[in-house]
Amino acid sequence: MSHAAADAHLLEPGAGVYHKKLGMWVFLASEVMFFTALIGSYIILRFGAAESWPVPSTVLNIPVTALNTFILICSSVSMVKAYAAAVEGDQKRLRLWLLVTVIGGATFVGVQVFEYTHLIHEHFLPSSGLFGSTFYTMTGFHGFHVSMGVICMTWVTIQAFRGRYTRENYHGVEVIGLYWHFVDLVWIILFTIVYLI
Amino acid sequence: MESTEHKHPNYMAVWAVLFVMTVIEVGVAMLSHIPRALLVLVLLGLAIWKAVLVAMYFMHLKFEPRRLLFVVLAPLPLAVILVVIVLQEFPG
Amino acid sequence: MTTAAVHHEAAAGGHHELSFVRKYIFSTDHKIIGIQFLFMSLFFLLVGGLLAMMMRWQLGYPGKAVPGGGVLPETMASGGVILPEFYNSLVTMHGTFMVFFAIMPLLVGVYGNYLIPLKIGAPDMAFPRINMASFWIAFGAGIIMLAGFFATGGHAAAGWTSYAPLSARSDLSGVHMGQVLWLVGLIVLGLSSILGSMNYITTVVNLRAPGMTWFRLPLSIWALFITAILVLLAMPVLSGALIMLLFDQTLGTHFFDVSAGGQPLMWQHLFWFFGHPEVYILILPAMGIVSDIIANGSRKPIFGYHSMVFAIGAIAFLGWIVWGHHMFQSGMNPMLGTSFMISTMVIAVPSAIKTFNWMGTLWRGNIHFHTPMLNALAFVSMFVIGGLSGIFMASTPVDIFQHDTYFIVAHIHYVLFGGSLFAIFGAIYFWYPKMFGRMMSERLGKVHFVLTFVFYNLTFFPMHFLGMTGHMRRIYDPTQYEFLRPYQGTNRLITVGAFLLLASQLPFIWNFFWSLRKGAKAPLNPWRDNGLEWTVPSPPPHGNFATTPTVHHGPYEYSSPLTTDDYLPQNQEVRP
Amino acid sequence: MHWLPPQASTFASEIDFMFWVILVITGIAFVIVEVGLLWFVIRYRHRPDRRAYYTHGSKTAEIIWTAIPAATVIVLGVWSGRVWGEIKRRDRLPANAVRVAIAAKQFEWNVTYAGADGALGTPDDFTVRNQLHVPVDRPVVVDLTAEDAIHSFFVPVFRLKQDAVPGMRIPVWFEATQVGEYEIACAELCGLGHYRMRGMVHVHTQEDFDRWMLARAAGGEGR
Repeated sequence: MSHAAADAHLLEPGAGVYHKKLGMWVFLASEVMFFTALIGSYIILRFGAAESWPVPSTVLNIPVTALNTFILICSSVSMVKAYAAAVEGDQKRLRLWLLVTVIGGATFVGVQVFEYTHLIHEHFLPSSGLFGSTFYTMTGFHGFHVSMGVICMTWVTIQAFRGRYTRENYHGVEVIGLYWHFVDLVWIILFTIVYLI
Repeated sequence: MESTEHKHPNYMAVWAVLFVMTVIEVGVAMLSHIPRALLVLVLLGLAIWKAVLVAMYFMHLKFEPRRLLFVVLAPLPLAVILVVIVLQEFPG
Repeated sequence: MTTAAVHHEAAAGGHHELSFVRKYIFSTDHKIIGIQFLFMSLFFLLVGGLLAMMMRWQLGYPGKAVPGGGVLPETMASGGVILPEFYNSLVTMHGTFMVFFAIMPLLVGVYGNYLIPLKIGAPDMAFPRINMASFWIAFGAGIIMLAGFFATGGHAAAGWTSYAPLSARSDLSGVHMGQVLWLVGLIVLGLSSILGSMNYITTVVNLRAPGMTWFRLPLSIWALFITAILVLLAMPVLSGALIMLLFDQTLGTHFFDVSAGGQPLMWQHLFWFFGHPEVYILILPAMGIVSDIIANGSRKPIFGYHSMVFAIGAIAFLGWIVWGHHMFQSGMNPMLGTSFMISTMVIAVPSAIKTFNWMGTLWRGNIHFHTPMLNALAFVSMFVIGGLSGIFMASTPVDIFQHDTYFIVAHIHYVLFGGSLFAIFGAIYFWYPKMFGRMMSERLGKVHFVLTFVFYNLTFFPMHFLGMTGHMRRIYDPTQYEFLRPYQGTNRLITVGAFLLLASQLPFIWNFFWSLRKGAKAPLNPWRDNGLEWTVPSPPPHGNFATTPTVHHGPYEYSSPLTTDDYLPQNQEVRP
Repeated sequence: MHWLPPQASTFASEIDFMFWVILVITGIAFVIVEVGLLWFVIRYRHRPDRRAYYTHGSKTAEIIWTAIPAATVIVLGVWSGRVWGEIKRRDRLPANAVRVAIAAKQFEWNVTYAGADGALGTPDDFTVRNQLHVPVDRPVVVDLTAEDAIHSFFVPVFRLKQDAVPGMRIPVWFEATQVGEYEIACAELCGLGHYRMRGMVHVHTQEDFDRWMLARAAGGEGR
């Protein structure tokens, strides 16, 4: 089977986007439901239960996390800049922005580890009531997603340095970007409902 | 192909808006004297607005075929159904 | 086309020779992966069946040693007599294996993989490597699940629904490691299912051959597509719930722990929010496959194709708002119960539509009784019983009495065995020649069918009567209760039926393995079917189609006036 | 052989009646489908000279067999909702009922009676294991709780079943109509001894019940 024949029906029926992008969006739909289970349980346990909930700022360090939020948003911007560079075929800027993104993501995870160590040191554990349970489960799984993202992003960056992505072939960058922004988006929600409310 | 269909939006402007909104959020959260219901409403509103900005511009949903929007929106009603119905169960 | 380089993984892998390992073990070919799923899930079907036999023995002959039970370790059976703790593990693992490792992979893993690309005219799945990963992840999950039997404290014993807090606290169930392995196994399986369904959805949306419009898709593909959506959105909710339960069990979190404000009922809500769509995941593909086989066997277009599609869609949509009907007696707010009851009643309608449309297909047909058709007919007649018995439990007041009795056990088995499993047998007979290039023996197939049909009914029909007496499910020894003692004869009858039912599978096993080597060579289109899969050699080569087919017709153009033959393949152009 | 157990509560006959009505309705549907299937399968079996009738369906037929089941299930639904509300709605518990509390735990039912003052939560309450004593022809409200796992309070002759959930207090009521002794079963898998979590309901005449209550409240056996 020739590639031309395979490509012919790529664009005929279908969603009008290429496979990997559609696949990633479909996967993200699934991720929405995963976080719905975790965040939904948090909402149910916190707002449905009669027991009082500790004020988050008395337990958690809001300024540090606000800074961390800022770092993650910045890495989202650098990601989208990398994508724009890839589309334009600008190899130098592509590599630069990807590197910035990887560093941003790694920093976020690092700060989270620091935050966890600090909290555990202060005896705030997953077993510390419903707040501890939900806090560590939600932020932990978000952190896990960021870590996975950093690993994949590192791989994409290495590929970029090898010159894999061109003006014609930027799909890898776009698809990992979608995942990255999604993880950012989840954090935006988590930061608000876990730390601020 | 797809890349030429739209010009890149001004990503730095989006970033600036996100930054300002985060600052506002933290600021609002630190105000202690506003009613709690209002606080929750404002914070949630800001968070959702930020999330929509990220989806629309960074994930360029705004520039994708309309059909893709179905994929993205499909889980949202389910999420709402789940949480709202189970909350009926435990009216705190 | 400038993006060709990126897409080459979706196209055929080319003609170069692959090593044995790449070709049959770590294969990215959807057909090999489908066959791998077939062997794995048939194995788990057998395991689940054997577990059921031990349960049945204990129920029919409580306190008597299982024949050959001496080989079981003392922690499971004392002198061959099953212990209550092992019985609870049997209950749990029979359900878990059958639902997650037999029926679900048989329908979605095997036929989703095998049929989707072939029937839509695609060279392979959209993501062949993810497809391979999805099989091996499921395989790993199966190993983890089996490992639980060897864990100290025995395997998980809180039922396949694992209601918290019994499943969350090892001091209540006496099981810790087994429960942890159960949870991890299901989380891993969930990942496999999510990756698989992502692949199916992308493939069906993006890889249909030219002319294969949405309303020319065979119903089997429609059903598998909708099922993939259900898996995609339901499975992660289960994963989330399982993770919380795992943390309760291992990290000391309090999600379902009342003493710290946790909510045991939240587990049930999350579980059934997944669990009800799961019920449709287990039956929709079977309905699709049966629709294909019935149209073929009747040599007639399916009756009301569009309403069949809309019925699948309606079931899938309504399936999200009926989960509470598993929880009528759970302590859930009774007002919520009423709304769940109404939506449950409504969901009976699309099932009724489908049944009548199958009958409409048979009406004025020219019915051939090949083994797949016999199994498909059994599906319709047995699914009707399962569907109708559902109405008893849907009616909230009747459910007060019937809930958690053998009535529900009968109901679930009429749907999952009488429904799904007969469809699976039909599918195996129907697509075996495509998969292996040889026919299965029709005579043995009919013997297998008749025996299975008879003993299946002998086993499960009397369970309705037991349910009427109030016989609880999941009890180790029914003779503990005075009100159940008069019905012990019925229990024994069911046990005899169950053993005969297992024995009836011997002709199938023989037929399956014997035909692999000795079966008659399959002709190109043995069932004279319209599907695109029959336009290529059996088994099809890597890449499936030599040239991408163009589709000209819907899938069920049997006995069409356009041709003198009684079938019209989807890719065959007819010039008037 | 009688399959449904004897009826010993006010709503047992109503539930059984619904059961039979649904059995008749589903029975008719069952016969129509199975006889139809069998008839078509025999009548239209393959014959060498036969050609199937080429049709894609009939709107009229489909509307009919959508509308009839839809109407039937909706009627059943509305009827069920009414009966369900009578039995299980927590804001419609009968007044002047005898109140007892049952705490389920692995693997027993602990029944707490109000004692002489007729009120629960007072010092003269007393608890009896696995024995529920109630007067005949008077509504009884049971406050159901669980101490460890989820259990399910099931009295077949009353057609009553309700899960007992840790952390929840769920009221259920019944009114016994027959004096006698009946079994209580646990209907929700609750662990190792689930199968032997058995109790008894003793339905007395009002006089017998009062006598029993006085004897126990005075500190008789079984405290």
